[in-house]
Amino acid sequence: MSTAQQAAVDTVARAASTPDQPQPFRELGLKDDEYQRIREILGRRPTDAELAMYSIMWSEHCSYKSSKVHLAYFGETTTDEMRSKMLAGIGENAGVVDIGDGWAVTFKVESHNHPSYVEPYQGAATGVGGIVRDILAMGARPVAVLDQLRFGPADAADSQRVVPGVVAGVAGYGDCLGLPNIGGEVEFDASYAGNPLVNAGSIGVLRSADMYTAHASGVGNKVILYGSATGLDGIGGVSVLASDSFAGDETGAGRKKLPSVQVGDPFAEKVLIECTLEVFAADLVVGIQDLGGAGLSCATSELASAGDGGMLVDLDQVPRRATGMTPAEVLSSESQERMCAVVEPAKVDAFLAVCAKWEVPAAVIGEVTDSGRLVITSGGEVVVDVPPRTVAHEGPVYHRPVQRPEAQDALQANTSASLPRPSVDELGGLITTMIGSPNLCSRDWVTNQYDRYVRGNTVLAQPADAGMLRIADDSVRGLAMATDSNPRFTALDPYAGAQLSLAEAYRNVAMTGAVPLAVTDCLNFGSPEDPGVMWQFSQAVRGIADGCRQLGIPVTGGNVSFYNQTGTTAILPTPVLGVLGVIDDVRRRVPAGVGGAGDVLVLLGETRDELDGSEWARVVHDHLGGMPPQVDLAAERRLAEVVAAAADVGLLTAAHDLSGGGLAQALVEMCVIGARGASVALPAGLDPFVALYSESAARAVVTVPADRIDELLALCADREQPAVRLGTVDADQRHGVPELAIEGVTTLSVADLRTAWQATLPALFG
Amino acid sequence: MTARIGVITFPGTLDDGDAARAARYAGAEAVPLWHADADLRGVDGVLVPGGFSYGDYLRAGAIAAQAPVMRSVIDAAAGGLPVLGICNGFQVLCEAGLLPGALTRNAGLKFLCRDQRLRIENAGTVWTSGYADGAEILIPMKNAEGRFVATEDELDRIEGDGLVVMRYVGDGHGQGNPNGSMRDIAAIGNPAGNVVGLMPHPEHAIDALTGPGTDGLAMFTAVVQAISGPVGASV
Amino acid sequence: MARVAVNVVIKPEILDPQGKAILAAFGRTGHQGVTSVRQGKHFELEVDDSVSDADLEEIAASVLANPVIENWTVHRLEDTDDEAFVAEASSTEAADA
Amino acid sequence: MARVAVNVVIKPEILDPQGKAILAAFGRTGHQGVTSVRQGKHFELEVDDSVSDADLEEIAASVLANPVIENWTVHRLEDTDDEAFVAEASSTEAADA
Ligand SMILES: Nc1ncnc2c1ncn2[C@@H]1O[C@H](COP(=O)(O)OP(=O)(O)O)[C@@H](O)[C@H]1O
Ligand SMILES: [Mg+2]
Repeated sequence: MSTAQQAAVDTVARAASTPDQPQPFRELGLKDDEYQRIREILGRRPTDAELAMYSIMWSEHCSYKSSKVHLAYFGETTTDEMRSKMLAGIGENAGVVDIGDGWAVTFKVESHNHPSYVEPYQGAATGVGGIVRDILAMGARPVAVLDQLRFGPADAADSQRVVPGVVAGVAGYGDCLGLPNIGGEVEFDASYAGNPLVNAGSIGVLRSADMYTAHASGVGNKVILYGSATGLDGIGGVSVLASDSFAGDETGAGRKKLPSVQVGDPFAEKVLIECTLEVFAADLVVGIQDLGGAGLSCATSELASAGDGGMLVDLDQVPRRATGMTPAEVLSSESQERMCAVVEPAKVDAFLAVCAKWEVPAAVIGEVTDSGRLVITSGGEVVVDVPPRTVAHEGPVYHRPVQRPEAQDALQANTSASLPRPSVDELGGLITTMIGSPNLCSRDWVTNQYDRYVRGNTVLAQPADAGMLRIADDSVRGLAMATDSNPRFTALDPYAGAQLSLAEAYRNVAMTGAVPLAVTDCLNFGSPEDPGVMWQFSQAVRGIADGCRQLGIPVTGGNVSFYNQTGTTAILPTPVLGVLGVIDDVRRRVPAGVGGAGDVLVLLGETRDELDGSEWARVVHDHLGGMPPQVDLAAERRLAEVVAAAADVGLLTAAHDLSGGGLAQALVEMCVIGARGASVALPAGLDPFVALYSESAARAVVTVPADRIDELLALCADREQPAVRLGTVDADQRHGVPELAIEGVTTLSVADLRTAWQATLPALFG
Repeated sequence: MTARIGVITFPGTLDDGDAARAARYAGAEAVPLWHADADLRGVDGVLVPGGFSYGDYLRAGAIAAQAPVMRSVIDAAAGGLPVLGICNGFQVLCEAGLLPGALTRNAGLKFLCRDQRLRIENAGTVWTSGYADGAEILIPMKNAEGRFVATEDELDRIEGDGLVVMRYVGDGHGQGNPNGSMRDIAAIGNPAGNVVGLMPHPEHAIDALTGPGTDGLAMFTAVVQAISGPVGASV
Repeated sequence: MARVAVNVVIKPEILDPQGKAILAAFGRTGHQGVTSVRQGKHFELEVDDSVSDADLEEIAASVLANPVIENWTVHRLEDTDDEAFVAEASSTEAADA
Repeated sequence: MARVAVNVVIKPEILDPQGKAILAAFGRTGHQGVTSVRQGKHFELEVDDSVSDADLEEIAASVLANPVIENWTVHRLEDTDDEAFVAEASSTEAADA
């Protein structure tokens, strides 16, 4: 380091003696009053490094300053009974639930939206990397990933750049990590054109006794930073500190343009995972934290404030791959594939030996103190001296204005009632059009790029209502997970739409025979500074929390992503809900494809004339208005219990929920997946179009062996579950090929349906 | 005597647990082998599993082929030790010079995961003796660099010597040659028939619960039988 | 007709995982004298005479490289250029190996 | 200390699907003048003075390229070589894009 650079390092002593030195806090995103609060907390101006830490940790992304007051409602609505299986909840890296037999599961979904627009491949890849480290930090072995993707119109020019890049990024990282991808979503809508949503989820399995949390306890314990070296990547905004007058040299000025994009190194993460699991197994760790969005700023302040309250860190010990980094840059670097562990002094050598075995760089960078302060030195001088809680947990809290938008009434009044509906003659053609539309067509162009087999425990993956994993080789216990969001319904009524999204994920899990247990969310919205967006947000949170209470399953964690907008136009409100379920015996799983020849198809649930916000309205009329389908969570619960009970006694050969595209979509998918035909008569008393395309919730189609149909109907009658026979899975092929025959409507060959369903994405994206 | 099958782990190996499970399903004891350790621990056969060793950053399998354990595998293979390379393991065996040709980026330029139909072209290797010549099997494949290439002369020699062990077959959506492999080659062997490499994953088709069927199991039982003698294997 | 080489490398401040892994491999295989490795892409184009230098620059920036994370150079090759490469191995010995 | 560039390209008789895909992309984006594209790898090494040309050849043949399917060239770069590029974008315009 040159003397010029050394002189430029802003120390605590220098800050105390130069109280009036101007600081670029606004450029770093801090408001005037926030900067004043930092000065009050410290009793002086912050150093460059402190300013960097506070500005990142007090950002919307890290501090949840706009959402906090609303998210508190999750806690208020979680009953003790709901909490009973929860080992870790909101506030930890990821929620953990007990699934019995001494096993626990941790799961979470996070957004990586903005980076994925700038650099689709790396943005998506590092999104997967980040969520997997969250899961690892709970002490769990990551066992699966899921991804929820939303793009602009499928045929838009920019989709040619964004869609293949994002999918390849999810694939490139997850496949190389050796984690099966067991589910997710793909949706296209104009509102995401300049702001795609790339959410990534992961699941981890652990013995419930082995859970870890992020805390630095035990005075004298060592803080070890391990994983990749720290570089200049992803420090975007903070480079302003190194600019012009603030760092005072020409290298600083040149760094202003550092891209805030990181390149992922999945191989480094794979060895980091194995190395971390080995130090867990050898009991070498007291507390652990992954390095994510805010790098070392976050890891050190969170570890310290959740432990004995003090920590001393020497930045000179941090392994680097760039020269001349300032303390602020080291603290805010978002270099990927790093973890921070707190280790007893006597175990440090053993810890470092495991790192050496996996060729993972590691360094002791500090130790736990009882000073109540987070003290960070660089070049022997103190550059940070702060109460860690004020950085990590006591950031600003906003009560942003909340206002139902004026246009909401008009949106709800503009129902689908006036849209021309097809005649019965037109329904056959409509089915073919609908199944080939970008939002209903097969996702296998996407999912075939993902390894669903690795680790050898995947019991269900695409195409399936939920992914399912056996939790260990020598066990038949399993877990299932599905994620869903219905942004169109949420736009029409955020409270109901969020509940419908929750209900869909819940229903998807239930279809596999698993019992829904817990929830995570990833709430993607526009700008919190827009009162209309905050109204959508607060309504959605209330809808989810109230819904979870009715379903009896807790929200264990989540993620909020604001500022998803192009110009001033926000995306459709997109609350992604992830539901985790358990199944005692994975051998009783229920697949989605129709079962054996001669099996009886049964429609469960009630169909109403509910087409506002439906896929039909979108595909045929490009229309969004009216009111979403009725929410009936008691009916959802009943449906889930009926399917679980039926699966338990081996009654079901298939089950598939009804959602986007209604009954028509479900029948096509069941035939194509099962590679069999079916003969169906639509329920009497319903208009055939409504029967096929209504998106009423709490419905499913199941298949049952013919000799057990009475058992199923009795089970339904017992529980007051509406159920009607639809028809049978064909034993003989009428015209020598499997066909889906809908009486009085149309007969379509399953091969043609398969082609129409599968051709769309390959035709668009190659 | 229980057959002892070694399973190599390189940094970045992913399907080692699956390979070990398949060995156990076939009645063998699975013995972990570590890339940095040249000791083969007296195993009777070796599985080089799938994954992304060293991230496959340079070329798939290239860095792993230089590992100490591979020096030992190369020597032992010359002495007749059964060696099976699956996916990344196949790439490692080619890079190590144990098998001819090379595996390159899929023609579709994408990672491709699907259930793949294969025809057994040579049931004479120690790994395929459980199948009949011409038999068709369905097992998963999942890779980004699975396109088998060699010069035309080399391909003629490979075919002439009967080294093609399996080919991609089938037609219709999602079947047939998945990646532009020359002459539809999915698996090849050495002239002695003790070394085989294949891109698809037989270890993921040993149990209908977690795979498309059980067509892959015979590869592992075949070698266990060859090692233990005709009556030795007990599952 | 002209032949053009475009080399694309990841910006120096951005992690190059591939170069990192190769450097580590050199360490293990006893190639101690190598102190740094960066891996990039090498393109060889044939273009007709309508393609100007400005076109080439535009092609590199918009298709071959991602300016957010990569730098590149464009270089027209003489026919006799000894950096020419496509068809010939650098030595017959190596080509036979 | 010396800087070395190694370019590795797939042998001409072997299909290069990446080059093919890029050529197709040029067609779609209206870059008609490009008639052929091959994609290979470009390595930039820093080596100390103990590393001879023969060592470099060995490094390229045994690690950086697979002689079964690839050709390569090794090229020492002068410090002032205008092909050297690691740190600089080819134009400031591009670097800001
Ligand atoms: N981005 C994705 N990643 C992984 N799996 C996906 C993705 N998108 C869709 N899938 C899978 O494809 C199948 C069909 O998806 P979808 O039709 O959205 O299911 P559903 O309507 O039941 O929610 C499911 O198994 C789903 O998990
Ligand atoms: Mg479903």
